[in-house]
Amino acid sequence: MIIKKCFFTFLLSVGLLMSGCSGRVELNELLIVSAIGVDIKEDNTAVHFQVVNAGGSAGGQGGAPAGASGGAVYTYSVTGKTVYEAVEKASTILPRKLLFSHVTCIVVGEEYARQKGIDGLFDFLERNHGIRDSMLMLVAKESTAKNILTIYTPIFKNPAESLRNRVKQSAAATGVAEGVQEKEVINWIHGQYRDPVIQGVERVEFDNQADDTQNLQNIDANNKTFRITGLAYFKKDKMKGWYNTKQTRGWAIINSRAHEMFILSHKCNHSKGYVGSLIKGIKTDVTPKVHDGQLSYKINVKGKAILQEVTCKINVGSPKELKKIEFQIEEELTKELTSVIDKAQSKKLDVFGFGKLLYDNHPEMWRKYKKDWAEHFSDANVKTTVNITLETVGARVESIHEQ
Amino acid sequence: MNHNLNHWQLSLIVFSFIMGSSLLMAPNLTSFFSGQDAWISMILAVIIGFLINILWLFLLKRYQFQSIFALNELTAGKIMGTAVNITIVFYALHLAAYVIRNLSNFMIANVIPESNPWTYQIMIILLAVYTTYYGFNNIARVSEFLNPWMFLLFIGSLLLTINKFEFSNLKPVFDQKFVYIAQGAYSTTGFPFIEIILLGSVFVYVKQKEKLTKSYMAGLLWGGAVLIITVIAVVGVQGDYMVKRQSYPTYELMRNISVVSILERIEVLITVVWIFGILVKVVVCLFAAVSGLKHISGHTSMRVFLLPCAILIWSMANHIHENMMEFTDFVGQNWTMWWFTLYAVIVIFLIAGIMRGKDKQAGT
Amino acid sequence: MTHPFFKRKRHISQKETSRSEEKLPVSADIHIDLAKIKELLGNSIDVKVIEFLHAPVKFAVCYIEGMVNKQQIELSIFEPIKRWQQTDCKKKPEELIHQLETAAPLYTYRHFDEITAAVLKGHAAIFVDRVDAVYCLAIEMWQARGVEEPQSQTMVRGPREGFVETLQTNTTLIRRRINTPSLRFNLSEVGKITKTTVLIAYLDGIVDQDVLTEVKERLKNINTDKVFESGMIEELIDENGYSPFPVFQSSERPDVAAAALTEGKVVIMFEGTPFVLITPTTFISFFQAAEDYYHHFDLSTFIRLIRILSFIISISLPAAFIAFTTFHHELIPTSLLVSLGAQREGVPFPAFVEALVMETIFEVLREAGIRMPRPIGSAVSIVGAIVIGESAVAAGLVSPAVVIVVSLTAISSFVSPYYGFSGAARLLRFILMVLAATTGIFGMIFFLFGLIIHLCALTSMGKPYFTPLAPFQSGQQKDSILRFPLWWTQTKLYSKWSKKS
Amino acid sequence: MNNKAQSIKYRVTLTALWGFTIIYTISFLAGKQLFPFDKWIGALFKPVYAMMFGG
Repeated sequence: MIIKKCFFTFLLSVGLLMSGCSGRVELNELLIVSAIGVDIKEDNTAVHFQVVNAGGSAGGQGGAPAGASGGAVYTYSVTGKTVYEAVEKASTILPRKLLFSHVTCIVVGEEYARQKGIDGLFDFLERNHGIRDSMLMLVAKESTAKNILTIYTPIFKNPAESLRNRVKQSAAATGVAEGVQEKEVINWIHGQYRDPVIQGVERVEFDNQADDTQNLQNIDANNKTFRITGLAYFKKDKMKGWYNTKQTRGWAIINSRAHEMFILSHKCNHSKGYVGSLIKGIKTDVTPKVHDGQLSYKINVKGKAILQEVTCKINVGSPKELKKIEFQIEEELTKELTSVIDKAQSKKLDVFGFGKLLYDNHPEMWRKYKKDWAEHFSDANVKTTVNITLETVGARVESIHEQ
Repeated sequence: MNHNLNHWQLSLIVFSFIMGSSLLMAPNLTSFFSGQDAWISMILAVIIGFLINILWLFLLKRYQFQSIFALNELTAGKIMGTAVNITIVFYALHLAAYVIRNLSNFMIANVIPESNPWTYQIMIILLAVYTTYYGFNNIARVSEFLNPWMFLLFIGSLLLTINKFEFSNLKPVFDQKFVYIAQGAYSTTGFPFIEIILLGSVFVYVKQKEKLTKSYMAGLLWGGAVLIITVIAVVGVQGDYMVKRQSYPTYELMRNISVVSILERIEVLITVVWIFGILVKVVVCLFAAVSGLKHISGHTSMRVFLLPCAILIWSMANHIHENMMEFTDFVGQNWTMWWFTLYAVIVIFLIAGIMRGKDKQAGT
Repeated sequence: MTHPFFKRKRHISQKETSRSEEKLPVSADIHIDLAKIKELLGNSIDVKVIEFLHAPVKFAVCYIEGMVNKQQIELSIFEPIKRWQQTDCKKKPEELIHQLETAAPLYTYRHFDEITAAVLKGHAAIFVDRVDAVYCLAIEMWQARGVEEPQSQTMVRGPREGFVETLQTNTTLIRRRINTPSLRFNLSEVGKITKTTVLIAYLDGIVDQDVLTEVKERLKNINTDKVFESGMIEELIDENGYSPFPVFQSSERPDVAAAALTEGKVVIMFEGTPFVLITPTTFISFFQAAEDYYHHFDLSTFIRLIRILSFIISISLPAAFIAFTTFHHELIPTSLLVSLGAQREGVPFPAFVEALVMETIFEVLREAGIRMPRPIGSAVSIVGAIVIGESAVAAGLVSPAVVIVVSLTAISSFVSPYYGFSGAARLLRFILMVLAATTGIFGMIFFLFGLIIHLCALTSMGKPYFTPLAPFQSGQQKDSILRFPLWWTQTKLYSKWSKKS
Repeated sequence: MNNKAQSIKYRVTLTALWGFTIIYTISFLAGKQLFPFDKWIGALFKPVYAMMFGG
């Protein structure tokens, strides 16, 4: 019995020793990667790791020992044939081990997306157990990822975090709530026979000074911030072009991504001025129909509007006028929808997942169309109906312009 | 060593056994063949499993729920019976080895890749030996205490993913050919619904035999229901393409949880549920093996066999397959038939025994 | 091979050692007897023998100084006997003893071993010439502490009485709370040298007979020289020798003991200690303070949940901290991770060493706090505050987060109403820390399952320790983790409720 | 462990079990596959599987 007991104790200690604390990394042996950037560099892949300098980020904390200072983040750039090669090479220039589990976003340079295609990234990102599939994907508009990742932003010490928050904040303007996640892109390209879109990001004013910490002292914030722009559309994994803001919003509505949206209607009852409103609770319903071999889609959009601003002479108090405003908003939205649909159909890129929709509802038709889906998609007849109800006029009834 | 358990504890053991290691594997195994119709495969597997177990229980009931080892000797004669018993012992050890390998595979692939798989294997085997040492009653009590928590934890985390659920991921329904659906069901039938016949070595210790069938089936159906729900949730949230891509889709599913910023990244919780299921499964296997050996040897205690069995399980877990893909491939293709063969052999002997009137001798 | 991992062999009773003193009979000659008793008690200075060898009927009184009521000796022995001796009538020695004027019980012994035992207990032995017997008068009285508020188990609302070292007082305290004739105190004796009196208290008719016989059996099987405190007995009759969890509840509160008796438990009481043992015990009963029943049920339930939470914290918080910061960085929210990382900049030790050192320092401080002489108290607390406080952080030895973790753990470990129970948490914490430092969260899961297996395997006097959680007893859930309102169970509503289920 | 008088059956079983365990463990530690159970089982059931689902 004693032998048995000793044996099990032995086994347990062997088990513990064997693990030998393998896989154990102290916090001060780690570099928290907050964002990854990918650029093309002479046919190779340049990977940028934006890493958090914990001492600099959490500065001002009582406990932090002196000496921990410097910028909040640093960006390392490494070039390699593949992402993994770059990561491997990075280990020679990095002072600590990279921790990938807190990557919030991956920024792809426009060049890279156009020439190499984004497919090459996914395998490493998915196979690594630390990286989350749910991180944001962004394309650096007319720029490189490096330009985006080498910027010190005010308010947020960590630009990656600031980027993520910006995506959230801009949801009402661009319509794309929660951004576009990496796993969605994978699923779109490979799982749903659909052409992906990825949100774009650009520097508001290009200024080299923004790379410097000193610049944070400057009160002017515009030269050190990003702007979330329209969507970049892809054909499979190669980037093809950009949607403007209007088209982006159209895309968001069709894909039920828009939770809230600002609308500025230009026509204002024949007088000068604008009517601005916030649309909430947007519900989109897309139904495919096949009639006599002709494919058609019906897009039904419903929503509630809240009046935000009136700068022209309308009688906000009268229900009739409100109906007019509703109608104007509907018109605006329809314009946005048709604009993006036209563009997608002319480029023959199914960015809406219409193919998947057809498959869901009429799998047998889908099999028929699958071969040259791009053609069928561009020939499809798309009808849109928008139905907006003005729910409230806000905290004020009459506008100043009425008097 | 106290082996007694009541019918409620039996239900929970069956539930954990079913849910156990299949929790992480079932979505991938089914979806690999049947795509978005994986849940139909799963339902099919549960139904087949149900029928298989109903027959099994019906036959055992005719024999007053004697231990399967004793029944084999009774129905197949001394020599053949012993041969079948040795086979059962081997099956049990083999299954335990697989389950443990499965655990270490998972830990290495997803949780701590830098670590040594042996650590996890030795630890879980030690736990299994520790509880088996006290008799089956111990694991029954442990599962009685932990199961409700595990269930809550699992259901709770599933609920947290519900905001990401999209019905379009499950559409179109019945699009796959029936062969594929059946193929998806095939792998999940053996694993875990036929494996559970190892619990036949425990029935003799159940206190209220008249409630046994009902509670066993209840446990089985609950476990099956949880598996079905898991498959639906996994496919519904991630889409079948992503499920096929991932090694452990249920774990990936939990990575999607983000409700408030503190309830992010809690996927490790699902590991607790899963490891508990694995523990129960290994204990049942180990118990079946040692009680089989006890029966064969005619010894009074089963503790002597624990140590060699534990070592054998450990070396088998490492040695039987060289890498993870070979393992997955083997489980996907041969597992169900391999277990069904054992099931069929025992069932044929039992039926033959009934025809020869042997069931009257049992228990008297 | 029949004894489990953490169970050692029960004590096998050895042959009753034959008593060293021979059964010496008392002779009729008082001189021989007195010489004998002096020899037996070794002429110790506290043994007083007062001789009246010139009286018409010779007699002597023997007692131990400080253990008898001197006044009573004067009033009830000497005074009446003197009066009787002075009368003229013929006196028979046998009549002497009838002259005593006392209510104390009187025993007649004929052997010296009985007499010495009685004298040592505080009886006064009366030797009479020409009588071959010795009378022992039970007029014991010694200096005892008065009934005070219990020190180790304090409460806001509830009786302020605590047990004292005197068994007699203690039985009274229980008797006063349970006015039923079925209350029994069974006497037994433990310790070959100390011969400590042990009482087994139970309520006849309610008590679980298996437990009662088990307790008696085990007490009988003890083979030891000395017993001074209930803790020693606890270890001697414990069946799970290697488990850190106490399987006896020790309490110095008479209301707790009385409540245990009414629940059919057995209470073991000792001479010389205010702590009594309650058995059988369950795991959950260590989270139940007597006060729970004196407060409103919702508050009590809440407090019980807090106690369980703090038990979990006190076991696992440092380990969880180690596991999260060294293995599972992905589980910590990014901003927290960054700030933890900032704190760790420049800390030379791994998180495990950091936590281990701080935990050890805390344990040292705690021990010093208990042992040190009172006047030095403030000095230790000042130093302690400096050691586990700001200075250690400022010196860059540990990170502030570890200080928070360790102090939270320390505070949590004080919450349990039973001191011995938090000891289990203190020990297990270190094991868990090692596991967490080697295998991360998996080690913690491993530990958790191992712990539950262990708890499920434990028994207290043959009864499952982890009940009513496992095996699950739905009937007992009314007072386990939650405390249901008393009116649910103890008024008419209860009968309705129980009929339904 | 074996100091009690045991029946022959018990000794045979225990010896066989230990023997197999030791041989298997040694073969594992030496990296030699003496008992390729998976190959045997695979050979047995591959045809059945192929018949059911067409490879």
